[in-house]
Amino acid sequence: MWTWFHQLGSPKWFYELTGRWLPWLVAAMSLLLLVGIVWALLFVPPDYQQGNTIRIMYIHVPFASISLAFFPLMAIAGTVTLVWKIKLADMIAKTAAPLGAWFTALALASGSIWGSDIWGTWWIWDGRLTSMLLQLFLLIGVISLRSALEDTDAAAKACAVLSIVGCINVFVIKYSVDWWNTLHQPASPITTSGEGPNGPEIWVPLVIMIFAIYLFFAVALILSTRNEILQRERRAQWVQDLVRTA
Amino acid sequence: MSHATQASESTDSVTPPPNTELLLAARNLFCERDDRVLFKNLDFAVRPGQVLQVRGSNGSGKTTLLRIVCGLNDSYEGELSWCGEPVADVADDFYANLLFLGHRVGVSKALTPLENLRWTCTLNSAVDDAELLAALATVGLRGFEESQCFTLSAGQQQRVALARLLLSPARLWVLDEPFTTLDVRGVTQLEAMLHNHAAQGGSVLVTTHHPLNVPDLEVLDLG
Amino acid sequence: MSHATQASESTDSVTPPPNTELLLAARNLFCERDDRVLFKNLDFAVRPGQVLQVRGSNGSGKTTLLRIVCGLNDSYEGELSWCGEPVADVADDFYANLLFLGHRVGVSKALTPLENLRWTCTLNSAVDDAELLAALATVGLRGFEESQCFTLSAGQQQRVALARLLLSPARLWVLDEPFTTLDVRGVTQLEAMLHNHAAQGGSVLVTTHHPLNVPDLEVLDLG
Amino acid sequence: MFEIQFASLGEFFSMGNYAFNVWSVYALFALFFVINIYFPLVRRKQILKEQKRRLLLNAEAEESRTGSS
Amino acid sequence: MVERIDSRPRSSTTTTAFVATLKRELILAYKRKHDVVNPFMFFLIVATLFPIGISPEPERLSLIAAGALWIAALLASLLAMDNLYRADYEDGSLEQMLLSPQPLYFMVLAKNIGHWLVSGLPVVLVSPLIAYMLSLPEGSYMTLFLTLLMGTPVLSLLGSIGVALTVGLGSRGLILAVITLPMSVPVLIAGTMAVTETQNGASLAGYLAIMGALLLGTLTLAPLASAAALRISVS
Amino acid sequence: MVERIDSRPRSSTTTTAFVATLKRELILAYKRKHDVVNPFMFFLIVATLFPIGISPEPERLSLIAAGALWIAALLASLLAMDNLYRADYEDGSLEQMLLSPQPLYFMVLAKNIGHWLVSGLPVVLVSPLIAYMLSLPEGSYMTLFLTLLMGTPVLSLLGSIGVALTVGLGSRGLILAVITLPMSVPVLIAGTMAVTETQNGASLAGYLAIMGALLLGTLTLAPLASAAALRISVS
Ligand code: HEM
Ligand SMILES: Nc1ncnc2c1ncn2[C@@H]1O[C@H](COP(=O)(O)OP(=O)(O)OP(=O)(O)O)[C@@H](O)[C@H]1O
Ligand SMILES: Nc1ncnc2c1ncn2[C@@H]1O[C@H](COP(=O)(O)OP(=O)(O)OP(=O)(O)O)[C@@H](O)[C@H]1O
Ligand SMILES: [Mg+2]
Ligand SMILES: [Mg+2]
Repeated sequence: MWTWFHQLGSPKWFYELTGRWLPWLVAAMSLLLLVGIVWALLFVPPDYQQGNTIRIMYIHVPFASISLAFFPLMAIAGTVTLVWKIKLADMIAKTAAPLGAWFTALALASGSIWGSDIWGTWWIWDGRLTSMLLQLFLLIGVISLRSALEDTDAAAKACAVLSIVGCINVFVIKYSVDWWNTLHQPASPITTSGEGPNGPEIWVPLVIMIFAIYLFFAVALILSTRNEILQRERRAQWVQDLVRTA
Repeated sequence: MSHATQASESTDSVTPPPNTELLLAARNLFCERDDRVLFKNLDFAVRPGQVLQVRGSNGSGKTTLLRIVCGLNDSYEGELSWCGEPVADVADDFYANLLFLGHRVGVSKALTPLENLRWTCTLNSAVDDAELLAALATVGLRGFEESQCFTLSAGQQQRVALARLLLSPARLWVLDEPFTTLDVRGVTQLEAMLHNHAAQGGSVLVTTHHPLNVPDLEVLDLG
Repeated sequence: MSHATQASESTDSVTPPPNTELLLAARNLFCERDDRVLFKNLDFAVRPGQVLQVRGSNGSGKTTLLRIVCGLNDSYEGELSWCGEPVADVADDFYANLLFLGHRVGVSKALTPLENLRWTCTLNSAVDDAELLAALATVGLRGFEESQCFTLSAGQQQRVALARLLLSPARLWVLDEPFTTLDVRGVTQLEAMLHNHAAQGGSVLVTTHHPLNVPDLEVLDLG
Repeated sequence: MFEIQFASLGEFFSMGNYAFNVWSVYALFALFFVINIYFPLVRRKQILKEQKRRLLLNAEAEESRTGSS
Repeated sequence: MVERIDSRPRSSTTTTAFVATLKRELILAYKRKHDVVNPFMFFLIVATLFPIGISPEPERLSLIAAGALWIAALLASLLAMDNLYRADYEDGSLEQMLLSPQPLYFMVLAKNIGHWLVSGLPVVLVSPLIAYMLSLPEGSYMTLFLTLLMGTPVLSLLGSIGVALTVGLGSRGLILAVITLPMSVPVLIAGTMAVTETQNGASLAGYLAIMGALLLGTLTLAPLASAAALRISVS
Repeated sequence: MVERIDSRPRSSTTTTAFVATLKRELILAYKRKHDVVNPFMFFLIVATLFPIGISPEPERLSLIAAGALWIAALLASLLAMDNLYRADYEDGSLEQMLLSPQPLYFMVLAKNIGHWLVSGLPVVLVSPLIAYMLSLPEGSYMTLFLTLLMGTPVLSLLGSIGVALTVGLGSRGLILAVITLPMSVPVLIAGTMAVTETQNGASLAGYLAIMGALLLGTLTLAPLASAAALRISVS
């Protein structure tokens, strides 16, 4: 039974499968992105309070919500690495960390540009922002640990442990930071901004963008993971064949 | 330097006589570091009463092999068994019967030889101070029992670690270059200790670059 | 083990023949650590063309003596002279002509053998990369020039340090147990290097516990 | 629902005086896109090239070894 | 004489191994007295940086006192961690610990406890003095003391995971901080909020319950993670 | 073949040794990229501890911003120091440096400069961002940036003496902190005063002159002290 599981986790299998999927994924992503962005930029009515800055939401919200998925993803991959020693899981975890840092950074940047008008400042120590910032630090910690440990195997396992511990921590941090912030401050504009008119002309493009960014996430992850596979499996026969024909 | 595919002299797959029941057996070991195959299809076995010297040029993978045997390195493929069972299944018994001394011998510089020995021994078996002192005296550290180890010379620090050999109930000793920095008398003494352990039914897996003067020595050559 | 008061064979205070002009001379050295006298009234001298082995049991003070000679330890009494002048007066010339390899050989784990060698050599003399690569190949590290040193085996790291012997213009080599962790071929090669250096008029001060196969070896026994 | 919210291209670019905010976010997104989609593709080409060279070198080394011995 | 000294092996138990490891930790601390004195001194010095760097006026100080104390304690605990496994790693003692038949969990726990006793406890004990120097409002002393008492072990236990992960690295100090500090934020929040909110009349018990939960959680889970991390670092 | 490779010794000069050492330092930093990233990250993280631990309100933050930034920079510089000589001590490279015929002063200076370039400079460069996040009053940015630019090398040079003194000890991090932090207090005072006083209308030039004097003084004297300390530590 585990042989099946291992086969499922074999880099070759993943490489071939994603090779078949990629064109479709890329096509779907491009289409949705195109539709979403055009819609968001051209057709969405300006918000009665925020005016055209509402268009930032279509970048910000997808990125902010997806960036919360990275630690759970890395923790699951880490568990698989530690328990079943499946290399593919670590390759995914390895590429997920920097990608997650980019997602988080973009969520922070777009949020802070959005907020610069509403709050009149680029940055406030609001609960959600702070916990997002701390998540970015934790992700950079994982990347830093990975780059510091030279041995691939040791790095894989160490990062797996750190991701699992970090995943628990992300929740504790989020909880505690919200708690910390709500006692100090009135509710942040993030939560109040949901009060405006909320018709489908607002949320349909948002849903499209969320799907588009999810696809984007999948494509980016798959592309880097495939590179990682090519590098780590460079001595496998199938990679050598592939290189020769490429 | 690489590609060593020798089987040791001790893997006779004909039915072994009852007294040579295998203590440790490795089958089909394969290890690769940085694209260089250190060994492949490596089989060897250690019987009670055997001293097995692992030999090979620098970088041939002796240290790596020893650490694999001890479970300190898991970047290998193949099977390791202890008394006939896979090591993973009998880990408790295996570690209770294993004594490993690596390049870094496990002697804290800030502690005295006595304190060092007391702790490392307690990890495996109960010992009392009289025994510890006797062991330290045997390895030539009388008078240094209470000096902090960083004041000792390289050879004396090595001797602190070797004192454990006199106290441990472990059946399998795995020693990585235990002779470095020992003076001539120390070398003779350690050779006697190895022989003695084998004579009492224990086994030794040892690496060294120097000819080893131990009766019935067997050699595993990594090339 | 302690109390070593021998004078070496090489201190002939009769008028020396002109070609044996002394490179390094120690007079009346005395060293005590933790109330234990390691050596006293110790005299010895090193001529050009001489290989002098310092011998003694563990803890007899060999490392201490070598570090004193190099100026890395100043808890001693007595005089050290270089080409007839007190070392302190000719420090520049002395250090320009000294090559010391201690227990810790000065190989950075994070750098590659090439980078390591490039830096250590530049501290003393100008060298170019072709020479460095040739030296590394000579000590058997071809193919490892660009691996980081922490991936190398113990013996290979030692060899990185030994490559300096091929590049240095220093006349006096002071080597503390350079043979540890070297394999048999490495030992032969290093012995040849020592002999070669002496033959070209250099001198070597070396400690080791193993019999040294070098022609015209002289021995300083610390007991 | 599908009516363009801007009367002119100029108005579109000025985004009701939020040009900087809106466009910089979309620019960041574009940058991000390049970094995470385009760079991996470039890197892939690079990897394949490197490995091809390595394979050739290895094959040559192998040949010279068998040839000389 | 090279006979084995004792031929009847009496195997050790987990308890003896735990006690021996704890004892060893304390002996080591006793030998290197600076290990005990330093976290303490560091705490003092960092705490004095606040009046120097920010403001010496008691009114302004009293506003930042709780935060400053907690930040200083956090940093002191972090810096002290560096010693926890490093020397053992370098001289090979850690390998011996891993090869012991006794469960690593308890030995890690023993080391953690020993380490907190010599590095965390002194900081907690001296904290009221520093609190006075930083003009912490009267009435917050007890809260500060109790939360530090329960919070610093959590910091140690979390830090232990970070050190265990990085023990094989050359330059640990900072990477350790980068890994550990974000994880310590919840403790910092709970600690400082306890102080400020009880000043505003909130009851202490709730905060202590949270601290207690954090402590129990890390006490059971963190040594597991540390043990796993040590195995990874050594191999 | 065991012949010496080259029989015509061309001796190296102080300049080549200086350049080689500086280069080596930079290569080492490049290999261990985290050495560059971490001081920087540490600075960021410690800076975020202040709003969390003390107060997230911009008005209160702006009062402590300058002090918090300086304290964070001080600690980041201090922690980064740990790597300066330790690895070289442990693998014996330091002995080789001492035994070189070239003056130790210049090699120490090269190491210090290399180290500041990879650990101090990034902190200085990112400081305006953090200053914004901590609501530093407008108009103080330039002062902060310039004083940090001149102050962090002083901190590095002073720290270097501390590391050199403690390099042979087991637990460096803390003992180093205890030695170095008190020495760094003048820099902290000058730096924070420059920021607060220029807010009150004082001229920047005077403070820069003080900083410049501190920098020049340490640049010439500190490597001397470090070199002497290294000699002591190694023997
Ligand atoms: C640096 C600044 C900001 C950061 C780091 C940030 C971060 C986040 C995060 C983490 C989410 C959660 C996504 C989810 O739970 O699915 C989110 C959602 C959201 N943010 Fe932001 N945000 C920032 C600024 C803003 C600003 C200024 C606004 C608008 C005024 C805003 C509006 C929203 C909205 C409407 C959502 C989705 C609704 C919801 O999930 O509650 N954000 N943001
Ligand atoms: N820092 C120190 N403080 C006190 N005593 C010391 C110190 N260093 C060395 N000693 C003492 O000096 C003696 C000689 O040490 P040294 O290292 O010179 O011996 P050695 O001859 O090199 O031995 P080995 O063959 O084991 O290398 C030791 O017994 C030790 O007790
Ligand atoms: N962490 C590592 N990463 C990559 N390669 C490694 C690592 N450790 C060891 N190696 C490689 O494995 C080879 C064997 O090393 P090992 O230490 O086992 O040799 P050894 O036989 O013990 O040599 P020596 O006689 O010098 O001690 C080395 O050549 C080295 O290149
Ligand atoms: Mg070895
Ligand atoms: Mg010695």
